[in-house]
Amino acid sequence: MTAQPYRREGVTGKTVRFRFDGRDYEGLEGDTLASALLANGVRAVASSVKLGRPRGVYAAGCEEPNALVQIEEPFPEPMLQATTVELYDGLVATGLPGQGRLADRPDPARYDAVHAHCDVLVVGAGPAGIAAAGVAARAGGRVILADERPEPGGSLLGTTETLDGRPGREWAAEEVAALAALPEVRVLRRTTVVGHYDDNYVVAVERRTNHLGAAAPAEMARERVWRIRATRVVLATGGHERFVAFAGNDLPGVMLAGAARTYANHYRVLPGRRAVVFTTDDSAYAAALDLADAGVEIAAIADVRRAPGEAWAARCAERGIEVLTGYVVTAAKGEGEVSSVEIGPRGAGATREVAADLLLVSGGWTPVVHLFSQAGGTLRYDEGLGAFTPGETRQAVEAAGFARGVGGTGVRTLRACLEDGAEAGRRALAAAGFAVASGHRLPAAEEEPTAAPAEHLWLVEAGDYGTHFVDLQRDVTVADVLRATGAGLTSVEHVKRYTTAGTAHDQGKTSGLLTSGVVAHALGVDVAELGTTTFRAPYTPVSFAALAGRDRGPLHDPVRVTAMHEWHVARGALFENAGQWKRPWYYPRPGEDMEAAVLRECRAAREDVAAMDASTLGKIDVVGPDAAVFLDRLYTNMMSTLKVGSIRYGVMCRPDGMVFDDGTVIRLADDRFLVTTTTGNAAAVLDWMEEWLQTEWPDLRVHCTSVTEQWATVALVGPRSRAVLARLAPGLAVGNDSFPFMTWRDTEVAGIEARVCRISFSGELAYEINVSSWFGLALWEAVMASGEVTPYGTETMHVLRAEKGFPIVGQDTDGTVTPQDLGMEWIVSKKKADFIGKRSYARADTSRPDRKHLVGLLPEDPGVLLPEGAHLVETSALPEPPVPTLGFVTSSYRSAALGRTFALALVSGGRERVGERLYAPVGADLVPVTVTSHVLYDPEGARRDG
Amino acid sequence: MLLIPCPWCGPRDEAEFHYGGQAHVAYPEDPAALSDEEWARYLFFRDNPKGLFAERWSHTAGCRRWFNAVRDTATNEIHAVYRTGEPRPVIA
Amino acid sequence: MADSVADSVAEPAVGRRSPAAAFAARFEAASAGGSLRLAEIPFLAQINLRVDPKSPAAERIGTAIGVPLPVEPGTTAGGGDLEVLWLGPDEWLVVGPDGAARDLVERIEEAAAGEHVSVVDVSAQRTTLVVGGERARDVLAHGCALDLHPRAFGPGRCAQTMLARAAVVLVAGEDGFRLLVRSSFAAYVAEWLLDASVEYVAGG
Amino acid sequence: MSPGTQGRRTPGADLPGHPDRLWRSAEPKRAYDVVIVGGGGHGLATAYYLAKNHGITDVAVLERGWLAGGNMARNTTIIRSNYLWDESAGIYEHALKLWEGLEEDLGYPLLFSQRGVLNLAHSLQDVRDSVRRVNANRLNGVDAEWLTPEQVKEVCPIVDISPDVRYPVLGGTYQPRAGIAKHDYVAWGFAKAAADLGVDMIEHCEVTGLDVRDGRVTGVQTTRGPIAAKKVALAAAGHSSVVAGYAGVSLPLQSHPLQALVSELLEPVHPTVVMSNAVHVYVSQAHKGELVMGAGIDAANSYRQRGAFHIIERQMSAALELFPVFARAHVLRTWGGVVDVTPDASPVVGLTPVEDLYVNCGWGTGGFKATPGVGWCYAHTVATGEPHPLNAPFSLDRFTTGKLVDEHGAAAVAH
Repeated sequence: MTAQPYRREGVTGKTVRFRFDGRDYEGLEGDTLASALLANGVRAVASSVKLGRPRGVYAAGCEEPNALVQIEEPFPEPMLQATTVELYDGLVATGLPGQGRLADRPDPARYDAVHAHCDVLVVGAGPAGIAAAGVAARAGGRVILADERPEPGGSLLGTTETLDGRPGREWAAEEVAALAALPEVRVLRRTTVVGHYDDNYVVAVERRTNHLGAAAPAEMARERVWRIRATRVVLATGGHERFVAFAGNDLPGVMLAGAARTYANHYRVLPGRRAVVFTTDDSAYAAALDLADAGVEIAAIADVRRAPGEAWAARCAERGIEVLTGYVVTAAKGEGEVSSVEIGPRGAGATREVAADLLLVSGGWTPVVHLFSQAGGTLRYDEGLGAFTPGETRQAVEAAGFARGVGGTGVRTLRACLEDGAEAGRRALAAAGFAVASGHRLPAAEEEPTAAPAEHLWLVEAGDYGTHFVDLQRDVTVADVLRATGAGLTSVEHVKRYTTAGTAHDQGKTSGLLTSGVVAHALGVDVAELGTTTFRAPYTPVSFAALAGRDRGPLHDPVRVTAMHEWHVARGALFENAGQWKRPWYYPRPGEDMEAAVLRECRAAREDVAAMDASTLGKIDVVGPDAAVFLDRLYTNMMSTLKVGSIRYGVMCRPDGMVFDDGTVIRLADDRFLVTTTTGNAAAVLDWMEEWLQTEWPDLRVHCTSVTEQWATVALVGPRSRAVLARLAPGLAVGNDSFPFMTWRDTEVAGIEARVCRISFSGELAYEINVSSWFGLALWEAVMASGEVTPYGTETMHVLRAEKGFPIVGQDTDGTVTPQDLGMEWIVSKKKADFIGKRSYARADTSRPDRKHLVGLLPEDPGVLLPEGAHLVETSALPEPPVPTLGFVTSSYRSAALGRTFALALVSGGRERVGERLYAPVGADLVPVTVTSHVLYDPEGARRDG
Repeated sequence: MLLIPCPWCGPRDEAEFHYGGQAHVAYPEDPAALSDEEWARYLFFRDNPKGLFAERWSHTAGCRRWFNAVRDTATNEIHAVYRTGEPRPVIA
Repeated sequence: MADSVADSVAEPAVGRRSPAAAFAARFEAASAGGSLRLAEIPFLAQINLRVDPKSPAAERIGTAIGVPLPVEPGTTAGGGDLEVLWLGPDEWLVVGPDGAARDLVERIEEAAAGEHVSVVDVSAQRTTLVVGGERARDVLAHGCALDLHPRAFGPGRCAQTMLARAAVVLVAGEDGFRLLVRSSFAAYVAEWLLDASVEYVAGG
Repeated sequence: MSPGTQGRRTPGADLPGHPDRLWRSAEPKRAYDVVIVGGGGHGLATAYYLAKNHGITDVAVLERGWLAGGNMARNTTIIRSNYLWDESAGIYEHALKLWEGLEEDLGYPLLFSQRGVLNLAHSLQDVRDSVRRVNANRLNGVDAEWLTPEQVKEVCPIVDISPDVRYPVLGGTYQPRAGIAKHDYVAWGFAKAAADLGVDMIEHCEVTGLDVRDGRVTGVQTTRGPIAAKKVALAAAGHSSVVAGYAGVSLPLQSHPLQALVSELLEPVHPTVVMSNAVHVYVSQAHKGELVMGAGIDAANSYRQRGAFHIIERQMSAALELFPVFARAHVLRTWGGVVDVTPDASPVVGLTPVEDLYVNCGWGTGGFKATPGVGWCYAHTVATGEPHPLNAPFSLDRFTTGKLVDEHGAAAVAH
């Protein structure tokens, strides 16, 4: 291990040890992986995706196109930019050849999300952002200031500028600390605003523990998604420097001038020893001078302009730095990294080669308008800047500082940015409804030289454009762009897709405008007219896990349970997901498989007594003088004729006539009904009722209230159910005459106030006992106490009802089935003038005789169980496809009561086919089956009275 | 995530609402009197403009009231909300 | 009116179990640090009331229970041991102490005097969870999109909204928030709250 | 080269390039035999088959933006034919058969990869519906298998099939011939082939009106002037309602944003395509290595090519339930398209009440896979004035008769 040869002299700090590409290095606390690699003289960090060319650090932030790394330890993470990875002890990383690698083990980290609200959200804690936040916060606004870096300051971090006579970064740190101390201000560090959605819904991602490495506390979310709703947004997002397309502009050692300046000033690292500077504006001069101060020899400045800023030229002259005006870099040269730079007059003329290990490039600065564009804002081309700047938007958002192109020359001026930020903060807070006093004091900035106009140069002309890179990460060159335009493509979007420019990890932050410029150059049109590609969220890549947050595992979707759930769990029930509910599926005894358990449970229900937790059924209290009229309109059958004390089964359809839900309706009073729904449709039916009441029939005096969880329900089934109930409810006359089928009684069961309904979904004598769900477990335990009642689950319930031909909505129907198809002509009222769905039965297709009908199927071999979902055909041998299907099996079971297998199926013209033999292709076989009525068990209904 | 101003509860996140499609489509007075074409029109055909659209929303996670909104489907800007039964406001 | 669905049950001494009963110990542990308080308040009486706010019945009901029905959306009104939560423009939840449901239903129905109202005992439909302490807002903000700042949602405010994936009635009090959670969702919400609290509890 | 980067694979190196000549954006002529409104995949395929199968080459494809810049450029490129109903299987299987010879036919590398598509089942009803669909597919000659969770794991080892997740994988259907292709290449392949046969590609030409005289369409109004046409074929996807409205034709469509996203380039981990309608995830790994994922549609109508963020969050939590290894992959880019959805989740392809005006729309979230099939059938319909037998079931009048082809009810295969 060597000392850090490129670290500036006299720098001290806490040493951090890391490993890169299999070698151990040391860096300093505060480094990024990129700055630490540079400090150690590592030039080639990664290799390019298509051409395999070596690539080095090009930038100093999230715009980095080249230095892509794979994190190996503490936990594998694919493709990060070395420029945004904060260094920590124990970091192990490798350079990437274009593809990252996922971990092969589960990520142990925690991720979460949080909602936040503010009057003003300021994005970016550079000079403009801090000024904006300062004005808004001190006037009492609720302010969120978010910045992607570990420390505030933005562009100040890379310069040697002073404010109020001290280094700009110190001012930034103190001012932001002061703001953070205000009660209504939240400062989010390491937080990138990645998306700007409708109505100022702004999404940011905070990286909370990455920089701690293995020391990250497990209970702390590694990344946090901030879902911010802001009254106003100020985008103080600054700018990204762009480069110029010339030969070899991808070689390690070529670097954006502003980035080099940041490495020298902020990270105290020299990105090289001897540099050539290639610029199109004044900004690179400051970089050159700072680097010279830091000890980098500036071999020459090639300025494409004839007239650079005079003050800058003078300062260079003072230091003996050669400034070549009207010059361009024609090539960066070297084996694997820059060793010399070829420069020459623009256009034509003798070139010369200058020895250098560093080539600083500034092709101008592009305002970061991603979020503004995402917010739906238009962009306009600014001639002075040579870039697109924010235009109009309907959202309450504005850009400030360099993000707005302040200055208009492409060179950021500190004082203008501070003032612009303060103005934006004032406007934003006033628009949010605050009275804002003027007179916020801004720190004093040094006098800055007046910038000379920039010249917008996209590419250095040459004969061969094979190494004039436009998108470094996607290995797209000017030659590729020319090939695309040569193929006939005239839109930037097409060229992007033809070449893949702008689609990489950096999403074209440095290359987007350059691509437009080169395309415009190739087509001979104006960049302004050509436009740019669309800016899409996220601004920087976001981990999948951060987006998933805590909605994982058991919290992925609510698990809904009944009051009796603990009992089912304790009894070893297996559960079925029924929507969000967990319902007991069956209760296997030791050694039993599902088939044995279900046959046993069925037998108990048919021959003895069994009970099911039916609490999940939806229950809706429908009350009002017009309740009966209302239900008559919703159900296909008549509900207004139902007597108080009685119960009726009903079917609801959609206006298209297809079955939507079914259940029972209990009449509690003249003006009061209790409606039950299927488990899955409880919410949908309540919404359905409210929709019709509120939007179509506001004249009906009806109120609906969900009472699904008010009640716990036990279905007590079987010939001995009456005896069990009689014992539990001594006050209830349980005889068939005093408590007939399809009636209900209020009573006490096991000492608990209860409503008992005599209804049956199995054809057996059965009761549903309803109690307050607080007593659900108590009731269940009382029912089970004697040990004579067999608990059963949904599978047995399905078998029992199928034996009776009762359909299950969603299993025996699929949204294309009418009540008539189900053999329920009897439930479709002929008397009512209208009900929802009625008109549709007169349509051509709903009256076809060959519609699919619900029928029973008996496999000729009574031991053969048809798969649910098997289809039916007419012939005993399959012809070549396509073979028309006659229908399919919706339910299929082994029946203890029938002593054989059976199925329900929807079969074309099925009721006319009863007695016919059909065939079900199952695997390679054709299983012969006989069509029967769908009611297979006790068709006379002899058992329901016990 | 739109911020939808419920006429009762005030602005709430879109996720609290259920969308109900085009507003002011009344259930026919007498469906039996309609031709199949007219009935099909009621069942399946709804306006789908690019621009201002009067539509229904229900604040299902809040007050459970249905109401109408005029929204620009090209920009998602909500120009007005109004209660069921009220006429569609004129948007300049 | 014949017997009401609403009739609350009698109060046998044993056998009642509240939906979040199994979480009592974990709530207590999470509350030990002092920065957060999680608890269930079981068995509160809750009556869902639907009535036209402009009707004489609405006024009579307010008088009968001693609390005028709050008509400003998202507000609560209290009096004695009762609190009335605005749920919708013609819908309220009357919350009272354990055991008060039957009496409340009777008083309200009597006051309605045959006018079209809906009075439903929903005491067991939802249970009440307390989220209090200085980190209460932080915990809720992980799953609640409402602005819970005291300026926007201070004491006296209530809202039906979502907490993570569950519908809740959220009530702001002087000492924190109460969440009225559907019974079948109680375990989910409890697990969610405990999970959301991990960082705050660990950090003290 | 540095020691760290030498000798490594360059994963982008083996991708095919594009031809040096694609098409030249044409100036509109005053009149055409056929004007196709919409230069997306369907419009381009229709133009190609009009020229190739029917010898009709006096055709203009009008595109309001850049060619194939709508849903064709925004979809997740899944190709399969395992639809539930016979009518759907007919047209999608026809398309899949064309896909199998399309690279050769167009002379363009489409990166068509028959890596199979898995549709996962997460509930007992999902299982029933899936088995029903597999059996229907087999009768229709569509390759389909039902896989147990263990077999799912064999096909795609990164799927979490443990029973402990919230909605465990109970199995899945698998169509081995299904797969993906590169959407831009497909569009450009059709565009180049059609242009080579004489079709005019007219970009940045928005149709602003349809000329209808005596119940017959006679031409279109555009931002680049009027263009007369003997026949006009609409293929405008999400904007179909708007364009058809110019001729007074209403369509049973609602337009919604649909989102998709990609990750960074990753080493191969995902060998097939996995779709899970129950939890709204569909994901594949494209040729360069990026994960391509689709999300659900926004509930509300909108023509903004931008969806809401919570849809992405929801989708991602579902995706990580299935694929825990994706945790630290990154979303590079999300985008949205505008899809036109019909009441039965099946398309409308055929004649309209206006003579010589044809419509092809309502493909919702599933239009890409149908591209060659519908191009073929729609070209037949336009050329002959009669629906091709494969698109006849998808006529507008099914909404009147009630003979819908409901593809979201039982099979939940909306994508």
